[in-house]
Amino acid sequence: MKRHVNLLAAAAGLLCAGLMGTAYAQETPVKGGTLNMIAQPEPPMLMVGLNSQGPTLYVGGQIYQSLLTYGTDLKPLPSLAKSWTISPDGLTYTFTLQDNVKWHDGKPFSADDVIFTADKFLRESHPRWRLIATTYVESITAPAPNQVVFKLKKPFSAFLHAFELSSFPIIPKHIYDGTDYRTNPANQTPIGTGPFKLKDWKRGSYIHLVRNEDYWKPGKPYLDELYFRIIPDAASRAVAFEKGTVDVLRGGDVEGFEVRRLVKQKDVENTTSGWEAYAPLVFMQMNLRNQPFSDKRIRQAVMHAIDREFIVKNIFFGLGKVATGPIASTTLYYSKDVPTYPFDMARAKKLVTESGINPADHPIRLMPLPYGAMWDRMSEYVKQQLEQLGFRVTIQGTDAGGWSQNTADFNFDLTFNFTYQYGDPALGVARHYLSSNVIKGTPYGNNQNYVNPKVDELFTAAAGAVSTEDAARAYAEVQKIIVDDVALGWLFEMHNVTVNRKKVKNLVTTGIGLNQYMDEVWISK
Amino acid sequence: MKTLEFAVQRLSKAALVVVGVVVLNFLLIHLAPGDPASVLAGEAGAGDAKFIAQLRAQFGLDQPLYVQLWTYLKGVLTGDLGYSYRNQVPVATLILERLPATILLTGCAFIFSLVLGIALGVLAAYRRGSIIDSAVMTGALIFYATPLFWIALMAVLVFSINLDWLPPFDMETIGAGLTGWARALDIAHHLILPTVTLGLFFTAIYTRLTRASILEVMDLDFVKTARAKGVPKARIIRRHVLRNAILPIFTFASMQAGQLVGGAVLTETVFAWPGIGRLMFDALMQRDYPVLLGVFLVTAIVVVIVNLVADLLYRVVDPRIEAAG
Amino acid sequence: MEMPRAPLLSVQNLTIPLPVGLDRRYAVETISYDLHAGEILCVVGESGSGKSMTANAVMGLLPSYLKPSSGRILFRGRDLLTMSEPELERERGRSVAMVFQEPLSALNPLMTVRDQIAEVMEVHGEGDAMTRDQRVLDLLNYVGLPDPQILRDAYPFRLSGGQRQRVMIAMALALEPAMLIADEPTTALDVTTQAQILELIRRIQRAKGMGVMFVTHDFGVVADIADRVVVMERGLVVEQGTADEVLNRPKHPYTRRLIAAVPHREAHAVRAATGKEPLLEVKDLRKIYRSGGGFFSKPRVVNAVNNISFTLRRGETLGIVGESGSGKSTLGRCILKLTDVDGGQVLFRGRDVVPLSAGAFRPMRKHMQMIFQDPFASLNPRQTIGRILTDGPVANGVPYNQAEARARELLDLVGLDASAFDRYPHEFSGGQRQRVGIARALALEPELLVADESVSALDVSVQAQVLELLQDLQRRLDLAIIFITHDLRVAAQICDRIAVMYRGEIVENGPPEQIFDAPRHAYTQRLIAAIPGREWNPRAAVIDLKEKQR
Amino acid sequence: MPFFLRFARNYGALLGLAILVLVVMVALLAPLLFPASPWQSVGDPFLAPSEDPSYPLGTDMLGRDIAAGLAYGARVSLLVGVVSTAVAVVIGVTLGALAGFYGGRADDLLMRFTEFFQTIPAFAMAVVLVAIFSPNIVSITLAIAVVSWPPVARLVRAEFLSLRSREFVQAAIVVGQTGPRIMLTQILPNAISPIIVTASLMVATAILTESSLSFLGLGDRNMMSWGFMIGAARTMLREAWWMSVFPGVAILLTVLAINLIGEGLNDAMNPHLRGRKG
Repeated sequence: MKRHVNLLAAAAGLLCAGLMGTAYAQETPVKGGTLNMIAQPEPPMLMVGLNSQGPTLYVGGQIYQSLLTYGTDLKPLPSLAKSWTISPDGLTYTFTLQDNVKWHDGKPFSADDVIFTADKFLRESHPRWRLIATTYVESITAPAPNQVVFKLKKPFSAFLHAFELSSFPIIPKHIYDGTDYRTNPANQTPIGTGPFKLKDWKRGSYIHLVRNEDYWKPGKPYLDELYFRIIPDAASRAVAFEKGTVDVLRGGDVEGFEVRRLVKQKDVENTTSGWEAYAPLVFMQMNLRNQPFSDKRIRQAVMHAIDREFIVKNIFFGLGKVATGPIASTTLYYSKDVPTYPFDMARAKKLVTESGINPADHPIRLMPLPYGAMWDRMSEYVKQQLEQLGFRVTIQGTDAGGWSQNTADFNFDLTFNFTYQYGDPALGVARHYLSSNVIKGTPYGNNQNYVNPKVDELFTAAAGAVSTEDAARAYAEVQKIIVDDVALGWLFEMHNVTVNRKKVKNLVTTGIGLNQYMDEVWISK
Repeated sequence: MKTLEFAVQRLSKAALVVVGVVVLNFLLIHLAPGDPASVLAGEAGAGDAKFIAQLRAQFGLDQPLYVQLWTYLKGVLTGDLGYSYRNQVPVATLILERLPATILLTGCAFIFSLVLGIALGVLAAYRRGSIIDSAVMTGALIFYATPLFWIALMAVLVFSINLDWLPPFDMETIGAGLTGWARALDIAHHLILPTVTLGLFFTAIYTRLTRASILEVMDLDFVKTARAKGVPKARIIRRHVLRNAILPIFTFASMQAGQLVGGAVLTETVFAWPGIGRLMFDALMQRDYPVLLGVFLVTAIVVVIVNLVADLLYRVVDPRIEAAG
Repeated sequence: MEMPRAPLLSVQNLTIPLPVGLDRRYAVETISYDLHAGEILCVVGESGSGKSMTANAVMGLLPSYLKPSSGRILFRGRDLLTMSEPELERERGRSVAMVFQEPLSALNPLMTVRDQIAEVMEVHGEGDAMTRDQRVLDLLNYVGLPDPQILRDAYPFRLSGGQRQRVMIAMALALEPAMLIADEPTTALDVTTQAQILELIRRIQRAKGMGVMFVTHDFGVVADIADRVVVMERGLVVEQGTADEVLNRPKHPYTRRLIAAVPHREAHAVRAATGKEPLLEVKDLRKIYRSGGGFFSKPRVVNAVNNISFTLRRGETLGIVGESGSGKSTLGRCILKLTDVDGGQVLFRGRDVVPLSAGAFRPMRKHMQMIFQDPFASLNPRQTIGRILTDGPVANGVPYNQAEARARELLDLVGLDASAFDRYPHEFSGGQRQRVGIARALALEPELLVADESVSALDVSVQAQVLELLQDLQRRLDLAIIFITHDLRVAAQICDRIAVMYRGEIVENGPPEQIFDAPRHAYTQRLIAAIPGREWNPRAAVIDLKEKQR
Repeated sequence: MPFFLRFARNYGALLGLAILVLVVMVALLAPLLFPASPWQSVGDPFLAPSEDPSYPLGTDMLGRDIAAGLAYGARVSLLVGVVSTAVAVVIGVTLGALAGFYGGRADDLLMRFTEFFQTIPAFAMAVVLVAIFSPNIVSITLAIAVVSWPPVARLVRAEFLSLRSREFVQAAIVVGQTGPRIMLTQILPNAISPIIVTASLMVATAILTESSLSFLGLGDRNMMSWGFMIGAARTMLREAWWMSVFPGVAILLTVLAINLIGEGLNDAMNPHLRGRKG
């Protein structure tokens, strides 16, 4: 009975969509309207220079802007930088800035702000930029008010990919220079150059942004208001979309199976595009310091024991693609030519036997990533699979704090994590494998203690390559080695689905998806 | 003892309780494993030891525990509840922003459960042994045994999703720009489900207590006196039994006020209610200790105030208390 | 309308069955008696005799599990048992009123005196607010309450026991009912207050010509107040007649037994205890109770025991007599160190026990034992009699076998069957339990016994037996006894000397003859005058019985 | 024994006892009834009840048997309920007994301490304790115990306070028994029935609390529990109602049964209250 109704509704929806499609195929953007979205979880702050969590970037991305943005093919696109040039030796990068850009408080934006951001603010507060700046950057200068020049100490093939919003948001010098960045009251009243300004933020309820009338792109943005609503319960978020309270669901806003259901509604469209710059890759992290995971054969056995297709299909509701190695298939320098680990329990058991390790002697603590139901299911699944190999697995539940701390302190046997790749392996991939990155205190480094001088060498060579071909060759080789070593247990590439009402136009246009400022987005009436 | 004097004495005792609660919580929370600095560093995308040390120093986490406690207590005395590591806002601001929502929710649930519970309890006691009595008491037993979160889920399923009568979450229609009465009505509309869900468990408790209390009072001698005077049953219940029976319910209810906040953690999560219950849970998950402590402090103060008011009211209603001191 | 000679109330063949499983089938069985206008009918009996049952049946106040199965209760010729609830409600308060035993619990604690009295008139549609108010004042005046203007707005807890009972009576009189039922109305009161209330009831009864049904267990009260008497035993009326007939020429053996057991002062030979060494010397003993008190108010201070001194010798019985609040029980507790002492000395065999710590005093406890008031509360319901009797000796280092043998001896000594050893307290009657309590005290072979109201909770016949047992034991074991009681008659019966306590002090001290015949202190005089049934000599009534016993 | 007769006359209590016996049996026999681990995927995901006769209550999103989950969940619920109550009763009885028996300053101190715990909302405190000491069966049990002892302490204190002045206790002092001995042999046995009644109701509350914690994701991740099942299924309420309905009913029935038994015990242990029941 119910199925019939659904079919009818779907048919009607299709019909309507068809009609509307023909009627409005060539429509032009209209001004006005309110776009409702969800910020999940509620961001602690909107100052993207100090916090680069997903929700912060999602909301803060409408307020702050970076020098560059990236297409779905990861090609750099202009943002606050109008154009750029690279010297042939790969050591000098010159950016020309947009004209007539003003901060939300009316002060003009200039090259000084970029230099302050790069040399002071981010160098102090942004761990990734700090690493790049100290390793590669020789000097940053402004030959003209609308020009910024970065001189490098040595070539860095990924440099042009380091100017994305989460890596390099431009900070207003006149507000932050000379202050304690973290306690600056302006963190609560963010001042950016973006198309929208913060109107009010009712904590626990919503964040309200309004159109920036002085925006530097004439006639933009189209929208009047943005609401980011705080809805802590996943099921409630799905209901909110269904009832039309919100127009857009970002990947992760609702559970996978809800996505499956919601995209079938009429007037709804969805895309997995918009995550190319991040390309989140999910992996198991096995602590290589101790037995049994210090043994490569055990790690390989684990890979064979886990049906990654099952995980993608049944736990993540098809929202993903089995990973072949450390680099996501959408990231630059991805190579398919690596050893594979098909699901094969017999082979897994054989590898355990070959290793000579008695699994019962090595109880394993499995620490799930505390990010919600699907991650919990995955832990439960992995536990079952490993127990079939004879291991005794205990799930050690923690909250986000406990997880970060245990991982950062190397206090784990087996855990999960996922990594953003930021377009270029030098930015998001190498950090998990370089022996120099075995550092206590952060959960996002080489916490598993993978040490291989050959790999270190190849990563360094690739990053310092001046030509793309050199870099590609080095990356291809390193992928082979790492995959054979099972430095991490790569599970799958996450496909985050953006779901939106069809009336919302131009929503996902770049490789950073919804973090892209929405000055081109409009709502049809 | 005069009421004023009683109030002063009771206040000083209350202050002691609040301080005790603060110290207890402070020690408890700081004994726990889990370092807020590393959580924060983790969230910043990555972090190295130097960065974390810098954060620890900034938040005073490198100080010995007793120094931290002393600093905190000094702050509390001057109304400074500390600074939220994560939200980069003073804790007091954060809590004051959220408190009204929780007070509205728990207050409504409190009144709802008390009024309905007492009414049902009186009804059941008055009709003791009848079908009405059995129905009311069975209902009370069932709601007493049903998990709060489960009722919440079922209520959303039935009243929001299937019937579409009531909004399933939020405190008001966001962006509707309502003002005045329209806004109040809108909030009231949103308030129904969470209030009823949170209140049902307590309604069940009060129903059972009221019935038991009334039956107990009905066994007392003065009820016999009233009957011997020729007072009809309905009037006996109204004039003699009810007042005597309900006083202990009020006392109990005031002691339960704190438990409502506990229930609010669940209710606010399911109904996206922007209150301190959820703030507490979020703060806990993020190791945002100052917020956690602040929420407990404020809750303790609210509970203590409710108890105080209940005590004062009790003195007004029951003439015996003042004499007994 | 009515026939002049017809009784006001006529109970005819009333039978009320008890729920199955109790020790007897009927609460009352085919009982009949009449109450005429203008007379006081006393229904007297021991506990469980069913004496209150008819009173409650008349008012329709029986608990729901009791329903009369046969018989009639005719009030002015109409059967109350067949009346509907609304009809009964009309009669209650208007034609029949009732006064209860415990005036504190019988008054609503949350209503003022005025509201509670006015309510009677209100529910019967009598007068308006103004006239009712005036009537309340008149009534309060009439029952002799001081300052009615102020008192009417007081809550019951503010009043003394006697005042509360007066309020109850005022309430009962509000609509001038033809009949008043008083169910043990003076039992919870002190003897002097009791005398006043009895006097009040008599006065009102005479003035209004009411018929009064007065339920009591106390033959002294009966002697003071009754026109006619109904004696009940285990649900049956065993004898009825005029007060003179029943009190002075009782026919039924049960009545005779009861009357014989009424404590009465009789000359008994003063034993020569004077020559012996003092066992216990109390010097300037003081105990102060402090209550309340805060930052602003001074605590309330009560001198419960104020500079009390006396000496007690082996084989001697000292009676401590006083009304509630006189400090007599506190004195007993001070001597046994059950409570702290604020000053003075308690010399036991010459050694001051006051400064001793609880631990240091514990070994001395076996010499000083206590018999408690309530036979139901003084035995641990979860322990067998054997356990109760052996716990003490075992705690004092006696091997269990020895303690057990001694316990069995003691059971015999206090007149209980040896099988009691393995049974639990609830299997015994009040009197038997009190015997266990005595055996427990004796198990430690004490030299001093403190008996705190030890027979007050017992029915007279049982009381007499227990008193006899005590006297007997004292003679045989040469015990010193401090006998604390509110009942002068009891004290007079067994004590060698009596000390009268009033507000924490001993106001008079001497042999019973002196206290009774020549009381010197005004308070003692009041106390003696208030003893119910002073004019009546129960011994004379049952002289033949007594003689038969001897 | 009149106690059992009195208890048996209460049909509600008998019903409760029957349900509880059933739950206990299922919990004990879980490994026999369901030899596979409740975490093991055994069938297709999202099988509705009776869709496949092997899984009469259906399967969850990973194809795990709901019935097996219920059986193993019963173990956790009962274990946590009983053990946490036992711990709470031990703490509460100890503190309450000391406060009530010795009175004075000890009483003041202990009761003020109790008040601290009572001022903090119990559930909120349990959440915090479990979260900061990382969720596992021990921390959950202890956390529930830590938040539920104050009412026991108050009850026991009140009982001891009133029993202390009873004559048989005075008699025990007079015959020279020591304080601890009096507390244990004289007072405690007489205070035991309200403690038992309270404890039985606390077991029910503890089961509710455990399920609420699991629902919030603060359960022991290695043990199947009813609250966890509901928490995991809540987002799929519409697609797979059976995943949350059955564990919810299991909690409801168990808690209801224990409450009924508690009331039955109360009536049977306090016979003077019998007249009050309808």
